[in-house]
Amino acid sequence: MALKTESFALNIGPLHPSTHGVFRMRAVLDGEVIANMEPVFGYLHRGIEKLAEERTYTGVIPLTDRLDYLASMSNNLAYVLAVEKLAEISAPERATYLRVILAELQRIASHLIAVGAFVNDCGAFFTPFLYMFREREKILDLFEMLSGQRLLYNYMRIGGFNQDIPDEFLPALQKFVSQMPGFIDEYDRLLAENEILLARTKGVGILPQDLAVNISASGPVLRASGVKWDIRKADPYCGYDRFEFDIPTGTAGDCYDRYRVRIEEMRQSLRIIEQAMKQLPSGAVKSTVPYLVRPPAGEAYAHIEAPKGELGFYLVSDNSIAPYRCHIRAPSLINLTALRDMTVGWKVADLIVIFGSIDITMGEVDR
Amino acid sequence: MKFEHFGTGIIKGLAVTLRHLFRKPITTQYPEQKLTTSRRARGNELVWDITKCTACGTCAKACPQGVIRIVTSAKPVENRYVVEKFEVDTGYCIFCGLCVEACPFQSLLMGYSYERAKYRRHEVVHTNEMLLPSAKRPASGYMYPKLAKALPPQTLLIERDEVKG
Amino acid sequence: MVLNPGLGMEYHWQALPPDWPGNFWWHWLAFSVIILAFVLGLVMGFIWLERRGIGRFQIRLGPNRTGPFGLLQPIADAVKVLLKENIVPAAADKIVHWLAPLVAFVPTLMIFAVVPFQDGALLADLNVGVLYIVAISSISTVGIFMAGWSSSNKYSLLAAMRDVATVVSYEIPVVLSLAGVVLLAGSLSLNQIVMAQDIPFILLQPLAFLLFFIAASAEINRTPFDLLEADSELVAGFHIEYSGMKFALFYLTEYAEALAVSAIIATLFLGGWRGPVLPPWLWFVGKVVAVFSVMFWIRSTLPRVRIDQLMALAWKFLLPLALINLVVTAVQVLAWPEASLWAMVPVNVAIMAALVVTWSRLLKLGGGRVEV
Amino acid sequence: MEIENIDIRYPLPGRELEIAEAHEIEALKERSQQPIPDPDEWLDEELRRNIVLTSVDAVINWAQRSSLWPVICFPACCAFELIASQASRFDLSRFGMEILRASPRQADLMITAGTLVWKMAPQVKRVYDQMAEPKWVIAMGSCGITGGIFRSSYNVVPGYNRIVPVDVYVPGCPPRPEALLYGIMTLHKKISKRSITEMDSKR
Amino acid sequence: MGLGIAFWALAVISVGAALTVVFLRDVFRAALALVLCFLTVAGIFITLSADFLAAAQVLIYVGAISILIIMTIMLTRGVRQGSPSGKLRVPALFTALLFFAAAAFAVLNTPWQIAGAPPQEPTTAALAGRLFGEGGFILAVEIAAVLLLAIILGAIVLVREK
Amino acid sequence: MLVNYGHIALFLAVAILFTLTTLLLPVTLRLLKVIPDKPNPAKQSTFECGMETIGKTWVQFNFRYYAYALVFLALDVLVVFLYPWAVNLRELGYYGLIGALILISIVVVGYLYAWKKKALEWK
Amino acid sequence: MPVGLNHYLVLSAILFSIGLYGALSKRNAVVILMSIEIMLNAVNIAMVAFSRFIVPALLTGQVFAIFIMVVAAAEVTIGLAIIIAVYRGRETIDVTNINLMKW
Ligand code: SF4
Ligand code: SF4
Ligand code: SF4
Repeated sequence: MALKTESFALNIGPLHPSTHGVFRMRAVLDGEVIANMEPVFGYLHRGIEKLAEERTYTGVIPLTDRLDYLASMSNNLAYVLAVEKLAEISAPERATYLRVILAELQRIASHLIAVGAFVNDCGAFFTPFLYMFREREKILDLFEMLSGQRLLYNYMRIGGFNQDIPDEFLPALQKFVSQMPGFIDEYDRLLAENEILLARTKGVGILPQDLAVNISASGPVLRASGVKWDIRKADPYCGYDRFEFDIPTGTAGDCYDRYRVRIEEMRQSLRIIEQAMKQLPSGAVKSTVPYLVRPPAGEAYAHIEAPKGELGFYLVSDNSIAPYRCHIRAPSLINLTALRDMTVGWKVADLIVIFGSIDITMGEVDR
Repeated sequence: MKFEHFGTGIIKGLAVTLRHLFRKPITTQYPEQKLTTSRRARGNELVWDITKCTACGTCAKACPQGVIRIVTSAKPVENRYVVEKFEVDTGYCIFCGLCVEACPFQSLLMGYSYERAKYRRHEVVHTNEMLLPSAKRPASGYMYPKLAKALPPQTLLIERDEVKG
Repeated sequence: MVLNPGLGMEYHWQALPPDWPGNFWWHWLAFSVIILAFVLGLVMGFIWLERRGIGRFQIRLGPNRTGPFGLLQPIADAVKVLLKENIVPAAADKIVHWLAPLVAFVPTLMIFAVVPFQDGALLADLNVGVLYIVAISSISTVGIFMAGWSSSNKYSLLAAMRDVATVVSYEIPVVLSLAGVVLLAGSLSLNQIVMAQDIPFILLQPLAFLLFFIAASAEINRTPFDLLEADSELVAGFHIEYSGMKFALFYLTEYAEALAVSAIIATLFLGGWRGPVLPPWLWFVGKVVAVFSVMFWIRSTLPRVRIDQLMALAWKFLLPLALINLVVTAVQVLAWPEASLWAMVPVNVAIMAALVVTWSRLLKLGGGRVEV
Repeated sequence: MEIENIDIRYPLPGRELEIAEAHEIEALKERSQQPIPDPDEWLDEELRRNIVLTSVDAVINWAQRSSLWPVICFPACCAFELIASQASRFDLSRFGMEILRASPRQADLMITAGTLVWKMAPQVKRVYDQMAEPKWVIAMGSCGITGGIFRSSYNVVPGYNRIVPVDVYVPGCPPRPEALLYGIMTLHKKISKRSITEMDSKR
Repeated sequence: MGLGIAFWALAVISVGAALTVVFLRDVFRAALALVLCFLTVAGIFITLSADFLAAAQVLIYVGAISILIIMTIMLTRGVRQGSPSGKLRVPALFTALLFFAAAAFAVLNTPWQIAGAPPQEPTTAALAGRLFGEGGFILAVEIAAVLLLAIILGAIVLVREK
Repeated sequence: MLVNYGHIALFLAVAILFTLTTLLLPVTLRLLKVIPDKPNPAKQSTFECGMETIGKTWVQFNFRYYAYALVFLALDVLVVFLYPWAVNLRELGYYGLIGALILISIVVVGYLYAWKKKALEWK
Repeated sequence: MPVGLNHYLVLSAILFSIGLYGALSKRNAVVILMSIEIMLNAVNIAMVAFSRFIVPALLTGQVFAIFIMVVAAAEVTIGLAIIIAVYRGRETIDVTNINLMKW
């Protein structure tokens, strides 16, 4: 209706229940419809990249924990891979397999939060979220068993791990892996065919394939748009080529596809964990690394498929005990680039849903 | 997937929640029931054994935060420097455990307990005596497998929540 | 004292024993206060029940440390809220801001004046009972609108607009689906409708029940239609700027409305206070609690719909079906006045199933967005 | 879905908004060089109260501590331990705290779950200011207490007590949910010491 | 006597509300006063034993018309700038007073034939008989339906975008 | 019948009294200095996710459901006709039924027209 | 003095006059509509009062009142639709500024 009403600017965030932290969107609304939208970053800019320059290589690991705090293990992995590449250290076989297991567990944990929060953004009253949180708690238990912390593990070290896994870890993991598919089926029953969820997400926030590639999106956001791209397959690290798994992709690139892709990825991760558990060799978990790592001058880039997409660490060394420069390719930030294109023309409620479907962590966006 | 049948998805979802109604809540009622933390728990404090400490300062150097402040006596006594002040600001420490990993004399350990909320900012700074191990301040087995063995096994949710989905 | 001597009015009330103490008006005043207390008590109970119930749905415990089983939790909340500071935003329209909770809360309470808690235990057995309920409840949306508008906050303004949209869409389905019941009972008086229910009308009017349940939950903004206070979108919705007791009144209104809808459903569709063995009022409360439990069961399961879907549902699904239901019922009433009620049950259930399925197929409501 | 005839510009250009924000941040930075002292002067003193007042106090304090509604303030990692304590396993709702209010007007408690950076500080301060009295603050995590691992960063507020008075400090990075619960119970103890005669003053 | 109290109270409130509608500058508040006015008129219907009509009044006027009016206020500019009076204020006042004088004079000087019979109760069923029964106003009802049809069509034509 | 409305008036009075008490009790308590009252400019400003509001807070809204409202009003009036009819249908018999059916169908024509013209669409 | 027909009629006249004044003097089209609603309500009161006091058994006045409500609804709907239409074209609802001939 071409009524000459005013459009008005509205702050959504930073202190908004469903902005996953402190993201701020300056939206111009025309009634309920988004006429324009501008993301404002920086409400959690903690200067991780800068701080990394004044710490020893080992001392940076706690910092990377706090990057995407829902996937600390993945961040640790990406970072230690980069340092290992830089210093030409290789981790023992057992450590490599363990890293795969932990990274995949972490992916499940992160996707659980992503899906749960996403359904919450659609307006469900916490129930799916809490069910998923329950499973995440189980994973956190496992991680706590390894590292002593529930959220920020600081468990990986350059060249392996700081301690070996305790004896009770593998049985517990086995139990988890055998139970988890049942729970995923339960989520599917709860959500996948729910008419309201379908109505809210199908066809909403479509990210076309070419746009997704153009903004260099990665992770489930990219795969939901139908691009079969996964670093675990494209550039295998940690011996991912030894495992058999599929890359789920979507077709439409809408919010529902992103949700489905995440659910499917959890199943695939379980597959990987099972295989890795079977093949897990014994031996040391840490190769001999000097106490203070002092890589030769040079640069290295290592990337992994973190739960949210391609997480890369670019390190420059000047042969001192601290990185000269550390740059992080944060998938959350880059996936967010598409937000404006996806939301303009949709309603406020859709904005929240679309935003939730991208799944970001502010710690990674603002660093 | 087919979405032919109107309302069935909603009914399925309702069935799932209804089934959960009859499951046992997984809640741990904290002050009365406590979860046993991991044997390697990194609790919210450090435990420091004054008898073993040689005031070498490795921990302070290893700490990425610079949390640990060590003041030693100016002169060695019996070939040893006496620690006059060993101070950890738990409000600043991030409990990463790097200092524990670094200590060559096994005199610094992660604490096992976590109930350390305080009313005042200065109360969260732990100094000498406050850091010593005691019954109320057990040390955890972080980096010390022998200690870990002695601790009770961790409560796992997966053991408790047996119901299969 | 007689209200209107010239008109020869007579009143018939069976509510309380005739030796009720004191003067006539005092008696009714006391009765009003009792009803008010009863309603407030039930509302408090509902708040507790919902928090505990949702807790159990979410495999946790819910409030259990305040009093036995956490029963005192609503009271603690009430006392706390009473002692909160009262903030009125400088930019707000102050008079409207203060009046809004009143306008929202009082009409909701007024609904209970005509609800029979047991045989004859109602304040006023109005001849236009059902219409009275429908009419009076439309006032409280004005209150909510006032709240949203006067706060001078864009979020609450959005909520106010959504309020209007909901009212505009759902008033008609509510009223039309109730008309089916009225047709069967041949009266608007709630007590007489209860008396007419030899078998609960939910069996005779399953479609009307379904439509009314959906439409009424939308009208009182229960999940999945809680767009007014959609906290994941509008932060807190229309009461975003309300604090202290004013906020508490809105909170109460929300639950009082839920109670009202449950009571209406119990009365009109579930046979009200009628039932064997147990005392009537217990039956009534039991039915109300059952309906409310279904409400929070739904709340704990479903996501929220979007505003245009909300309206599409009302206009393209509920309204036509309500009209069809009305006509079908009218024909039934006239064509088989003598037919046994039980015989009509399967017929009506079949009609409902057929209508719902065809209609949703027709509009492809099931899959994807509601593209109707 | 196309949009026509609609002014998609902001009422103020983005640049001006940002400049205004920067000024606000600088002003706040200027004002918060020193930590706000902990509101604890009255904690240790023993109150002499008569019996009536004592029981009234008991009721009021019981009510206030039994229904602490936290405001949403979830900047960073600690938020997920806060959410974990809301979730089924630890279940804050046992304390009557599951009602997370997004609007500060209706909240009583601010749990500062995460790192505060200067850009965010004015917002947090405003939310704190907008909370209705009586209100409490729990500084959760090292970041809440001192800025934690990020304290040496150029952009991080060294502790929430620079901008809001903090009632309880909960160390940890992040504190376990139990540690947070312990902090909340510590706060309960503090609330129990309030007295109606002095409610008007900040305590 | 109760009736008398009710009448006077309702009358005073309704006149006050009506005056507020006319004299208040803030259009939104004026609309709220209008709601109050409608409600009191419903009350007056009740004192006249027309309970169905009272409910209909609340349903239509409060539930629908005032919502529509509020909506229009929101949609159009100038809520705050209010509703200024036009140049015609003084003549309008004069006309209104004149009308009132004439009407009051006529009312008070007509010898109404008051019927002593009690009012019809209950009204709903009786109204149905009058509206839909044989020999009732069924034709008028159908015409009303046509009117409703006309307003739907007309309104949609008017509101639709060109 | 009227006495019933007397009761309702009574209940209305009680309800209003109760609500007013709950609204005014905090005001009284504030005067007694039990409830704190510390206004400050920030507290009285608008809450918009922690930011200051951009532009005016009262805006003219473009809501796109005006056509719904117009149809709604017409249907609301229809309901007023249908209720007495529904109450008394048994006595009115088929004459009343047919009359009402004509009534409904005429209005439904308008409703269908609105549907057809996409007035029931949120544009 | 018991309340009788005259009371109601005079009340009706008062409300009608107020509405008349508003309708004539106001410039905001919405307020004019509101005033007209008051006038219609006043008429309704008179109708019902006549019905109640003169032909209590017949309810003709009430039937008329229902029809007046129908008309009122129609009037409001069309009136507001026109306001919207005019507003869309001219961005004002001030009747003195609306020159329909030019529109
Ligand atoms: S735990 Fe980490 S931050 Fe704390 S003192 Fe040890 S090394 Fe420093
Ligand atoms: S490293 Fe160990 S021995 Fe050396 S100062 Fe630290 S605690 Fe003492
Ligand atoms: S204290 Fe630790 S966990 Fe908490 S926000 Fe700071 S860095 Fe994150």
